[in-house]
Amino acid sequence: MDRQRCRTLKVLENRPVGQSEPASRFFELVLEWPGWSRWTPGQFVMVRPDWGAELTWARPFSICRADERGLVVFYQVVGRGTERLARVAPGEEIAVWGPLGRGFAVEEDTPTLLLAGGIGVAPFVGYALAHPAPEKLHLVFGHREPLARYPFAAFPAPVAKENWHEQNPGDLQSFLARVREQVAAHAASGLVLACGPLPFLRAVQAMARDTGARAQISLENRMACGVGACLGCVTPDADGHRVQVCTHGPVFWSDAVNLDPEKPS
Amino acid sequence: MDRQRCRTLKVLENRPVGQSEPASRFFELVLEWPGWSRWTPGQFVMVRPDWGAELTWARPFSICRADERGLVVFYQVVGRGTERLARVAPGEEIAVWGPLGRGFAVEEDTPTLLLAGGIGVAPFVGYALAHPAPEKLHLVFGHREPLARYPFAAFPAPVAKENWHEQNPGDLQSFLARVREQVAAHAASGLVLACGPLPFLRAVQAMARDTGARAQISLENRMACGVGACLGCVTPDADGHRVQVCTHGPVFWSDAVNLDPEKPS
Amino acid sequence: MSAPDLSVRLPGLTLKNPVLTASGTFGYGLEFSVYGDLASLGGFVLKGMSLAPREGNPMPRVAETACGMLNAVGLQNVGAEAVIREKLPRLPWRETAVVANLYATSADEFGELAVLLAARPEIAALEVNISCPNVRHGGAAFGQDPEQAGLVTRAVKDRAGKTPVIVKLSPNVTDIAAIARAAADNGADMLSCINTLTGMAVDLERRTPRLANVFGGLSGPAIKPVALRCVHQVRRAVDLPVIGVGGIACARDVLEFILVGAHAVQIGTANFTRPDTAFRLPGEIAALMDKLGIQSLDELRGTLKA
Amino acid sequence: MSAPDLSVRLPGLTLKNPVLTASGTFGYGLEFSVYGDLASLGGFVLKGMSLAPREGNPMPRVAETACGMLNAVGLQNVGAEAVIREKLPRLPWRETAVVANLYATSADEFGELAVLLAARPEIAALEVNISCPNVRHGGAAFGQDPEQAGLVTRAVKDRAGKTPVIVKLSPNVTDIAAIARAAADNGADMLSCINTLTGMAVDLERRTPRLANVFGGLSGPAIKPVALRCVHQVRRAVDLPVIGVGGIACARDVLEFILVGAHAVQIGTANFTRPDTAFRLPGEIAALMDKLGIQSLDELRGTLKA
Ligand SMILES: Cc1cc2nc3c(=O)[nH]c(=O)nc-3n(C[C@H](O)[C@H](O)[C@H](O)COP(=O)(O)OP(=O)(O)OC[C@H]3O[C@@H](n4cnc5c(N)ncnc54)[C@H](O)[C@@H]3O)c2cc1C
Ligand SMILES: Cc1cc2nc3c(=O)[nH]c(=O)nc-3n(C[C@H](O)[C@H](O)[C@H](O)COP(=O)(O)OP(=O)(O)OC[C@H]3O[C@@H](n4cnc5c(N)ncnc54)[C@H](O)[C@@H]3O)c2cc1C
Ligand SMILES: Cc1cc2nc3c(=O)[nH]c(=O)nc-3n(C[C@H](O)[C@H](O)[C@H](O)COP(=O)(O)O)c2cc1C
Ligand SMILES: Cc1cc2nc3c(=O)[nH]c(=O)nc-3n(C[C@H](O)[C@H](O)[C@H](O)COP(=O)(O)O)c2cc1C
Ligand code: FES
Ligand code: FES
Repeated sequence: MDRQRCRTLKVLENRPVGQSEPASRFFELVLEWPGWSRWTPGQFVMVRPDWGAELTWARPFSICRADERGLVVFYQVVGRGTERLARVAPGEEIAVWGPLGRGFAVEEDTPTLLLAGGIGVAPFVGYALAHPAPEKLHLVFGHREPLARYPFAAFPAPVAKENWHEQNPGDLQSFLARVREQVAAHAASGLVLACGPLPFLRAVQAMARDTGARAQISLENRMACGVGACLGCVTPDADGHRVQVCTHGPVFWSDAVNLDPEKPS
Repeated sequence: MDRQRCRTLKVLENRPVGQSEPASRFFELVLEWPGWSRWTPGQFVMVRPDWGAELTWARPFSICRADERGLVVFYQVVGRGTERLARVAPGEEIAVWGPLGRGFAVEEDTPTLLLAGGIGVAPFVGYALAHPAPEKLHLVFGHREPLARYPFAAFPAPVAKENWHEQNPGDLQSFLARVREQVAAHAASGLVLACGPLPFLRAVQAMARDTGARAQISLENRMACGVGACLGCVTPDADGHRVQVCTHGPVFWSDAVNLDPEKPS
Repeated sequence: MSAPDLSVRLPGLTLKNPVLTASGTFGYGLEFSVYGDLASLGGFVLKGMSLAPREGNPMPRVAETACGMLNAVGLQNVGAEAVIREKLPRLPWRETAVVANLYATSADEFGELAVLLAARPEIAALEVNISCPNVRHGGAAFGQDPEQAGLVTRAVKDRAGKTPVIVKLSPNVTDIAAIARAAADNGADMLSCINTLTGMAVDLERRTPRLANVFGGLSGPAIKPVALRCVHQVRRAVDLPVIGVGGIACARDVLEFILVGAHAVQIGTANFTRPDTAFRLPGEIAALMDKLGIQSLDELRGTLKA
Repeated sequence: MSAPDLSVRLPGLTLKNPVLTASGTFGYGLEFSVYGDLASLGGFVLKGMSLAPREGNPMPRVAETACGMLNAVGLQNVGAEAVIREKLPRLPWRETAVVANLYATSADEFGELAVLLAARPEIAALEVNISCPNVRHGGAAFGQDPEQAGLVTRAVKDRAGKTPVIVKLSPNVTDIAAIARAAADNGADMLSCINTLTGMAVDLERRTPRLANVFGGLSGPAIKPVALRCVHQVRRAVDLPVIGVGGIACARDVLEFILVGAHAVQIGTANFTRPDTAFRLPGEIAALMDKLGIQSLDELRGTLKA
């Protein structure tokens, strides 16, 4: 076993993407290569800068890309942890453990639909780059911020890609209609993979159920440990058992989990 | 009243002094000028970088110098707060309140002995620069680290100064002997001012008692608020009443305080 | 949108905003008057006072801990008469609520203090400290036993005349709701919670406690979850206004306590992190309410879906 | 100077070093085996188990707080029999102490659990959780009443045979020494303290508790002062070895607990801040002891000048 899976990695780059204002919310973080022997797109890492004790947990991020040049994470600043992460300078060291969890299915011969909402596009970059037949891939990407803030250009050329910029009321509906159309198109002999906000995943789950498509969705439950120990990140599976998203997921077959919000008891 | 006494000041410089290694422990911090109308050498400021909630208190530092070019603090890295302070970069903003407490007596016509131990030399820089008759000043400075790490060169030329580098066992005794000699020399018609570690201040207090010298000492009790409210920094006065060092001091006439360690009850 | 309404109606007392400062962390107010306008606060609670002057505990009395601090000041104060004589005349009591915090070692003594302070026009309310962990006699002992808590409350209330009585609860108990009920049943007009949690810190090199008193009271952001829980439990147990205290550092924290059901709050340790913290809060609260579309505190208070 | 002696002798149990991991924060050990060598630990305590499988509380179950976290997992576990069948055979129990953490809703059920687990050679000790704030029945209720605590301790001890029994104490009590004495008087071999402090957090925008269970247990560095205080009080009250738990994050923290009188410690929340925390500690403790000139833990233990 690789007992070095928790590493202290040097930051190579950490910079805002697609904008120049100081108030940037989208960042690309490049870390020195952790020397992994193996990883799967859709897996994630826990990341913890040396930020002291006030913030207790590390933060989970999808692996955006990983190769000899480095481990790349793509993140959006949404709260205290990501704010502090955005202030980390190249040369500083941060704790990283992973690759964690179960990634997306890769099926060389299957037309594969990639459904991404917002920052949920991150893991698909690595997915497309690692895929043996990228021409089988079709990305449908919905986003609110300008396209340049996301790693959209990073997809290899053979991938068919389209983006839907939600700016006006109604744009979301058009995007979801397009998603539904494409899920239906992939229902018979394709594979559907989705990553994005929970309401979006719920919609995709329903579409897959309705059309019979084989679909996988990637969940982003709040995580304290990332390794299956704290039982903080659980989601009910299809049988109603609560399973850890960090180890049983984050990628699940869409019919294997129950995404309805649990009622506080 | 000046209701702006707590200010957010920009850091102009924050750099190690007298050495080039990264493991430097002595720093000069220059802050933008707080616009004070008045301050006295020996007074201090509370300083709190934007370091989050983990470290609860600001940290007290003597005012080393203050003029239109900026507010200068000279500090030694000894723990978590000063370690974090040392990482603050120029351009960042930090909270500062002051000037606080009571500073040293300034007597234009009196030969004045400045007794400094280690980082305790800091307030005497400003004292000497502000003194109307620096030729009346005599600095006796004892230090453990190389002289270049302290602001020794910053004293104006008319000040008579001597330094005692404690490197070998016995050096401390020679230094204290010299201090005793000078206290005695200033006993009749001089003024003695001391700043440094507590055992040093105790020694000076005893010498002043023995020789009848008029002496002031600057205490460095641990402080939470700096403004007289928390009652955390108290020291027993000559009558046994516990008084706040932050407001009644930090500079006291040496016969006005009892420096014997209190027994835990 | 008009400026949100920050006022708070309490029994016998209206505050212009919910921001009070906590006893022992704001001196007699005067220490902070250069950092802001005392009259802009909802009110402030004076350092705990006793009948006779007290020198408090020996040094060291404070220690910093993770997101908090310990104190064992031991209620050093100049005594109620000196406070009345020397401090009260200097306070802007017509413009803001000045609350006296009382400490005694017996119910009778508490009664005597109440007589002295309730007679003073400067004093808007009495806060009864039955929860101080840093004194050998009385202190937390009163706050840890419903019967004792009831006796002390009654002793103060009976002698407080029209001056409202706030009983300050300790979190160092198995069942805070039981203490709250005892105080309510014996005439408390309001409750404040929480006082500090009993804690300890040590110096490994010296092999000594970091506080001369060994034990001290833990305060600061570290205890906010405990304070919120206590406010919630107390609000469900009794029908009295509660003043939330414990780890409050920003406008969001204040509104969280209101959401859980507090009428007002007290700022303690946060006064040390920046002496103008309390003065900045009313404005920051108004701005946050504006952002959240909340017009008045009444609209938010106790609306937690739980 | 020779390497410091880190070993710890406990009733019926010798640990190679004082570093155990705390129940509920280290899974069944297996989750951490890629981050270090389980056999290098003094031991580890398994996730709390009950007779029947439990699904625990609904989501959300965890919330981050200042220097700490809240959890309301509600003792989700696969049940003692499944643990025995599926987990125990995979653990390196010959090389390190594997401790079972027991939860039940009655003294009888606790007894049944004790019978099951004490019979297993893999289990070095039983830890009785009478202090969980996150379950509706039993849990903290047993730990908040000396009589109940005594009954549960007795029920487990009577059925544990030679397997040593650790009773885990709750800090959510007025008098932790009284609970400690009840456990001691009823056969506990050791005590561990503390479990979490009951706390709460809210989401201002949604106006909901951050935990579906409303209340949760506060852990992490925030509570270290309370844990140290409890260990000190318990050590003065009873003559049993105490295992310190609460906010321990580094070697210095470990030695502070030993200084106050703990025999060993458990690492909880710090396992989340970095999954190799516990594995790094024995080496870091040895290095720190070396620096301080301490040869063995016995030399340091309980030497606080207080
Ligand atoms: C498996 C996994 C992969 C992820 N991949 C990425 C990624 O590639 N890029 C990226 O930008 N983000 C990703 N996230 C989400 C990311 O972890 C959170 O945005 C981050 O933890 C927020 O930390 P914070 O301290 O800034 O926010 P906090 O201050 O903790 O919270 C700020 C706000 O964000 C919400 N929030 C915080 N954490 C989560 C979470 N885990 N899930 C949902 N909402 C949350 C809070 O409710 C709150 O409203 C991923 C999450 C998971 C579980
Ligand atoms: C009025 C006043 C003026 C001061 N002026 C200066 C100055 O000009 N330059 C300078 O370098 N330092 C000065 N100090 C001391 C300085 O405040 C402390 O070194 C600093 O607060 C330590 O913070 P820390 O977080 O790094 O240390 P911590 O992590 O808090 O403690 C590290 C070590 O330092 C000790 N320590 C911490 N605070 C104090 C304190 N207030 N007094 C004595 N020991 C302490 C602790 O016991 C511990 O051993 C002054 C202190 C006072 C009260
Ligand atoms: C230094 C200090 C002194 C205190 N003195 C008193 C006091 O005299 N009377 C009292 O009722 N509470 C006293 N307290 C408790 C505070 O009023 C408050 O209840 C507690 O600190 C929790 O709030 P916080 O976390 O905001 O500080 C004191 C607290 C501190 C930190
Ligand atoms: C997520 C989580 C789950 C826990 N589950 C249990 C449990 O099942 N049984 C138990 O006795 N204690 C449980 N605890 C309490 C810990 O074992 C420990 O007593 C507490 O967290 C304090 O230590 P810490 O501050 O180091 O985390 C749990 C704590 C956490 C954070
Ligand atoms: S994050 Fe801890 S179990 Fe998944
Ligand atoms: S530091 Fe608070 S009273 Fe002096």
